[in-house]
Amino acid sequence: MEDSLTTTAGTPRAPRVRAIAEQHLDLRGPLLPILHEVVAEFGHVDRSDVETIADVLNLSVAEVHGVVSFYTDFRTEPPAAHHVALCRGEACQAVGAQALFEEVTAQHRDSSTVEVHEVFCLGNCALGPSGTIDGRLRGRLNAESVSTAVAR
Amino acid sequence: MTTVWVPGDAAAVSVGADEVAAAFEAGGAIVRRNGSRGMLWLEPLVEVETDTGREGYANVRPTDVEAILAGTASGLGDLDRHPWLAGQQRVTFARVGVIDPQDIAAYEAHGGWAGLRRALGMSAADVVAEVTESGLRGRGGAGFPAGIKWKTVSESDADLKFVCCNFDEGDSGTFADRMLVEGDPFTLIEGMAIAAYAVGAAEGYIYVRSEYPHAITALRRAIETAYTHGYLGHDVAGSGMSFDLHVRVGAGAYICGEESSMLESLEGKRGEVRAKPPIPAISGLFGRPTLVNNVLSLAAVPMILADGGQAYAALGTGRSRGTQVFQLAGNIAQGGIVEVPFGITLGELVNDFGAGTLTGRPVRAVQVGGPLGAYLPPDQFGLPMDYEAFAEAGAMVGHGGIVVFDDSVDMARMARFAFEFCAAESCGKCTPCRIGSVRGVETMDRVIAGDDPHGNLALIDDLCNTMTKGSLCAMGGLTPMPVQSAIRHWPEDFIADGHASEEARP
Amino acid sequence: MTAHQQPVLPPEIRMGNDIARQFAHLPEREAAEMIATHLEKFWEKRMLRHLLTIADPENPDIDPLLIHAVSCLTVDDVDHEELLEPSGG
Amino acid sequence: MTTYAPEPDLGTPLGQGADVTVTVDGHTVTVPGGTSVMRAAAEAGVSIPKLCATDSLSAFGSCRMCVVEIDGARGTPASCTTPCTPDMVVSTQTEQVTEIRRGIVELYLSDHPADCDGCARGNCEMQGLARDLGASTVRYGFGQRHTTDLPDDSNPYFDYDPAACIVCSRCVRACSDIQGTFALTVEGRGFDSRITPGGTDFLSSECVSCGACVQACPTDALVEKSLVSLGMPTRSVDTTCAYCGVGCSFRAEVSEGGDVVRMVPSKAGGANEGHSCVKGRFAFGYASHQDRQLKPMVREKITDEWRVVSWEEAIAKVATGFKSIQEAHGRGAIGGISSSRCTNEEVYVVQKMVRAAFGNNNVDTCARVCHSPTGYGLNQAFGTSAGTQDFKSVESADVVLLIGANPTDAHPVFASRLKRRLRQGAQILVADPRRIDLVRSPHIEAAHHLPVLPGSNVAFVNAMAHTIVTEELHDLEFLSSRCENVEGYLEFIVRPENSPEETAAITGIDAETLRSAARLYAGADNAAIYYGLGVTEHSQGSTMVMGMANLAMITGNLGREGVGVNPLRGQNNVQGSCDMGSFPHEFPGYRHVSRDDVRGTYEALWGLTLDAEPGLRIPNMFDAAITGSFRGLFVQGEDIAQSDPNTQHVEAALRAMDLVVVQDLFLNETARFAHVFLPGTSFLEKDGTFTNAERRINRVRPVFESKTGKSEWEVICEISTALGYHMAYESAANIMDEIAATTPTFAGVSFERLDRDGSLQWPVNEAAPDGTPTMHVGQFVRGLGHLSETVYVATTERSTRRFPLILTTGRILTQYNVGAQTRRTPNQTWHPEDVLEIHPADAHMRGITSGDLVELSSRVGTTTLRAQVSDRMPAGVVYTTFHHPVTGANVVTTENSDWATNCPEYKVTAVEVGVANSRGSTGLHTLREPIR
Repeated sequence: MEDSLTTTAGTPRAPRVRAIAEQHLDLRGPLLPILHEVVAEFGHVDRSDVETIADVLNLSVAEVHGVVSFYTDFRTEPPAAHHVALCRGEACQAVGAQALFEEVTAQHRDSSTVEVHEVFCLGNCALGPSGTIDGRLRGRLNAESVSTAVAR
Repeated sequence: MTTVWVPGDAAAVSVGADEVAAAFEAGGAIVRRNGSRGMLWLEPLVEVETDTGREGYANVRPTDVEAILAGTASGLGDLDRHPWLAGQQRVTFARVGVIDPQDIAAYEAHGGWAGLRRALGMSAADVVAEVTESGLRGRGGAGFPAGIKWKTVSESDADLKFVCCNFDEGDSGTFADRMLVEGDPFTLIEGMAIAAYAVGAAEGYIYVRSEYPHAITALRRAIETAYTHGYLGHDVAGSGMSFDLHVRVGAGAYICGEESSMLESLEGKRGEVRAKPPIPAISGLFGRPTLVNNVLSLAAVPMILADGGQAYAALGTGRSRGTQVFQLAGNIAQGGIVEVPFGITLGELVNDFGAGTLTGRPVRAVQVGGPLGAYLPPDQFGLPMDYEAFAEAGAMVGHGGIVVFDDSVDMARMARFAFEFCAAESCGKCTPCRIGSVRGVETMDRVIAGDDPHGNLALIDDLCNTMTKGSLCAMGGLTPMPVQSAIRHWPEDFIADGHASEEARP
Repeated sequence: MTAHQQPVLPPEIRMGNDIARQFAHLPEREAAEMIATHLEKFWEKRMLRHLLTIADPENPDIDPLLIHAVSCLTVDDVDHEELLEPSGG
Repeated sequence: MTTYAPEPDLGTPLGQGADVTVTVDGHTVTVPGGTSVMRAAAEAGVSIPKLCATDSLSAFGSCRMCVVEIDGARGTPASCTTPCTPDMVVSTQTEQVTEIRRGIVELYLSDHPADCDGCARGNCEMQGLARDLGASTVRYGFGQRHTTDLPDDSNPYFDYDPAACIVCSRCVRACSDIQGTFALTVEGRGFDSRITPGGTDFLSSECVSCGACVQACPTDALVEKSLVSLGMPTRSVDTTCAYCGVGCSFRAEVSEGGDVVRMVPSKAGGANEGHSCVKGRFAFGYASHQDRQLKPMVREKITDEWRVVSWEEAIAKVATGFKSIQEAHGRGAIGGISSSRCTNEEVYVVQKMVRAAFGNNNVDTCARVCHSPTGYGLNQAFGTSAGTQDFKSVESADVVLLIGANPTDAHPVFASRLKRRLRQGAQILVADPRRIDLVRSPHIEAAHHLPVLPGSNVAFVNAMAHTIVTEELHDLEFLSSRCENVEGYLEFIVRPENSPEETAAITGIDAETLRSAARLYAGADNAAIYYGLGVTEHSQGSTMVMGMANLAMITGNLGREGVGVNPLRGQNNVQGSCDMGSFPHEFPGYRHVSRDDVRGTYEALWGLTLDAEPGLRIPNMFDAAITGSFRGLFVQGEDIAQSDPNTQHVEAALRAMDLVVVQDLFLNETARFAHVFLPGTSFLEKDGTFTNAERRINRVRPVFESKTGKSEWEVICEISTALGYHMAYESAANIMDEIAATTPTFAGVSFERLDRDGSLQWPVNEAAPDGTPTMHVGQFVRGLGHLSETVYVATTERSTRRFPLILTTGRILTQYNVGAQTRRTPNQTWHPEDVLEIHPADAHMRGITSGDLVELSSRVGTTTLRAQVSDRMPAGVVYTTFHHPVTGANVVTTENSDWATNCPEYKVTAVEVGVANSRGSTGLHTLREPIR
């Protein structure tokens, strides 16, 4: 995939990742902030990024790999165009989140442009079912309002 | 020109507050953004400044703006006198929803920095003593006396110490930390500065879950402002004390709300739970003595220092002193924040403040204290909110989250979900939690399918015993609590004949 | 491969020169005595004898200090007292 | 030899605090404070079930099998992570904890292959616990498995089967905490957690195949391939590794059929404390390799075919040949070379044969070409020829100055210890032309890399000392009380020509960097110097050793833990072979042949008169062979035709001799020039002792009978006897008794004592009955430490227009020296050929890219090898290893040597490099000619 080697601006990926990592070197325990920034810029963490970051931080590749694989935020595949995350926490389940999740998941099962994930709690537990659609928090969701928001 | 307050709180925004704010601006009003009053069922809850107070308007949509500005819409009256708020005793949340969270002058005008100033004039040991006297217990869930923890860190000898704020509020049904930070971030900053002074820490970290982008933005802005105004940095409030405060963002791992796993994550590692001892107060972040407290614990500190530990201790019941910020969530008519002294009953919270379910159907179950907390039936509504009383009832107050379910809930599904959540969020370090959670889901599936339900419930009981007694941390250790409470109180949901076998009853 | 090789000195001269250069910073007499002691302590007698026969003062490839040291050698009458120190190798 | 039982595992390390007394299941036990309840129980003889705990690692607390009840404490804490507190009362076998343990085992079994009863290991700790707890049924039915990954068999020595893995992380922790490589991690989280070498297979990962993970694994997930193919061992023998000078202790575990199943590092081993490297742990297969020549052979001319003969015939030929040479050309026309690969006892009898039966002192050892300057230099400075510390000492060092050594490749087990200390916060200064791994690798970063140019070591060490003295960082108290020639030295060292600024052009080290390094070294509470052949193999190797001794003396860094001057010896018994008198000027214990008292001792015991004059050193033997006065050579276990410099010269010398006798495992390069080949024994057949770099005398015990029918010392005795000097011993122990009786530093050493105590560090005598871990405490062996004026004298080997680059040589982790052993093992997988490392600018200028075949030429020879462009190299310097005879790196090295000891100047050769095919070469070959 093209963005595994270059940034959207066409600059090579590895030097950019190196620069990101180096910018964080004065922090204590800089790995998570670096990975966040790589995901923010490139959408995912590539294997080559793991190697670059390990080199800058003087960690082993295995260690960085282990950290990346622990946290759900550090995805290793490029994201789809639209991202729906629906809460399956108890508070949202109390107002129908489970059915909503199943319906929306089924609706986009074969979609290449919309990916649906579960999350556990967005801190919006009095206004459930909650979710984020392309990163934006929404409350009192139903299948219709999810569709409208995705289409927007 | 009319001044209107439109909450910038994530919950309000999630139901259209930004669009409403834009409409007010377009309509020529001066728009100010406050935190949420915590009356979430009314969001977006807009307040219009009048000579007599701030007139509230509930569930405002952009199309309502014209009428509100024209004075033709019907409002809720002066919000400060609204019975739902008037029935509370807001200490930690005193400023939330009232002021512009980023307005440091307003913060000071509403009593901000008084606690810090007083603390800086005292010896560190006296500050610790004040916190001890307040009876404050950790609001993150465990309820450990804050004073003891502070004292341990303050007496640990090290070249560098840390104060860490656990803002990884991952329990479903809890959102008080988020609302406090979004609605009054300087309170947390002040609390951390006081804590740093008391224990001798030079650096602080706030570990925020990445699911809280609004809070992260609010916190970063407020920290920058606090630096500009000299409340952080090399000379805190002119005292000569040096304190740097950093925000660190989690990455989608519930377990990082467990303090040792949070420390691992802050160090840039896999968020695996550490075995104790050593306790973080002696060997915490990067092996240094570290004070780890929850947002609400630290946010209570400025008031404790400003008004004295005794004033705080005067509130509450038994060994549960001060106020607790309860969060009403799930299937509830009036969901939101209720800050009251400990001792209020569960029923008062659910029925009086919460007004029953949103669907209007009878309440069947309430889960208190997050995904690891027990499910309680309405016949336990007389329980006072008190750490010890809850523990005695096989339940826990936890972080004060209360999730209400109506009579459509299938408790076997909820018990299964407890295992499923544990399987999804276990760090995987200890065996009972790592494997037990998945076996719990599988076994509960067999129960639900009617496959030897008695035998499988007996197996679940054995599994719960292994997890409770064998797990390394509360994740595996407490997952049995919702499971076993559900089986205990609603056996009919597990066994077709409506009766769980005797041996399966915990 | 021999095409690369430089004119080869007899090994005793090459090694003797190497030793001599290590002592060049000292006053000549002291240096010569120390070189001679080293040679007697570590060199086999036939090497010392060979060195004596080829140490031609006119030979520009021989370090003059080595020539001086050779004159201090008492090949057939090594002073054993000097050699009693343990040495390593 | 013992029947097979795994080494006991006490669960966690001991604590280090003040003693506490606790009661475990009614047994009272006293342990150091900080000791876990689990360990205390083990000390009291109570075994608590455990899976994630092992006594080589700190407690982790993940398996939860070890829960116990403690009076007055809440719940059921894990005994591994719970420290003992005074008067604690612990119950380890209550119904409650048994129930929890059964529940956990049932969970493990539910995620484990159903057929795991048949696993190769046979001592799977998990299965054992399940049996003990009677927890064999799994009520959970057919559920998910944590992984469906297939086994990874990419590593040549061990397999990883994720399905059998219980995710206890012992392997991950062993890799990080013990080995310090961090090649393993847990991937995923929760139930999905699985162990991976960083998301790839083992062979392509960062793994260095040290075996620590295999050692740590409690199940069959990580298991030696040999265990799968040979089955469980039935007996074990404690012995010592025969690779580098670290001298790791191993248990050789042997199958029913007599094959070595695996080498397991011993926790009791003083040098390794349970750790190992890829060579010692796995690369022992050469001992049974088909290439081994097991029968004596002779031939008249080196162009003849070999003829297998009886031992009697071979020995008779050796004796007759040597006698006739002596008759024709004199007593001094023959000599012998002993081997640092061989045992102390074997080396001792070789030097005895030369001195007594040959009647001369023409005995030398392969230490000549590696650490002879250490012997000379340390002897001059301190009065004895050995490193000052034990390896454990590094655990107390605050600053380590590493010079000309690459321990992660050449001394891996010591490197792991050093890295652990560095991770604890000690600092390291690396003086090496190459950017070696210790300059920067995961969790290790040198305070300074000092890229000292080959040949400039003395200028460098003088600049360090100059800085320390002129900045008044030196320890005047130590100097005045413990050293001599202080004024002379200080006057010398403060001269401007020794300043960092003046020497920068010589050393290539920036003056400010050097000053900063000097301050760090001088300012440390404990600063230690470790060094290798990058110090000794120079024209000023001996001077440099004295320079380092000076540095330690002026800063007072001698005579206690954590300090000192420490050579990292190349071979397993370099120290021992030097100790055993195999130098032409010294008897055992470093005593000059001219000493009448010493000669008197041996003359009385051996019953003859001994030569009082030094004999020939190895290079002198070659020179004398070429001039015709040296005509017969006995070579034991050293492949001089591959390992010694200037191969053409060595070969010419060998060709010139009338009788060359080679005793070795294999028909090596030297054997091409031999007339008699005597088969040698591998370390698995030897009975004796090796002495490692920390002067530790370790037992080597036979794992199987000699494949040649004789011990090597027996062969030497027979040759000696055939030559007319009767030599006989009952056993190797008997030889050690003679060594002890005649060598003061070995006075207290005997096999009996070693078998009882494990190992001893010499001197072992009346003054130090239990040996001497740290030398020169209070005073030096020679009395006052001697400060030498170490004047820098440039080598004559300089880069020229024709040979503009400098070649330096070294080792790589998986191969060993001339490769005779490792090339005959799967270690070839990692390093199948020698490569030439070259700086990108030098490569670019010559049109060289990585992988190209290049010609490497010096003024003495040319060879061909593959290039690897590497920014680890400084510009102007190229590097290669000498593990492969096909490369023959020594074809290009020269006759230059250390002025004092004639140790070859391997580390500095002026060379030129060019793409091979551009000069008409066609492939990878050497210019060495076939014999016929």
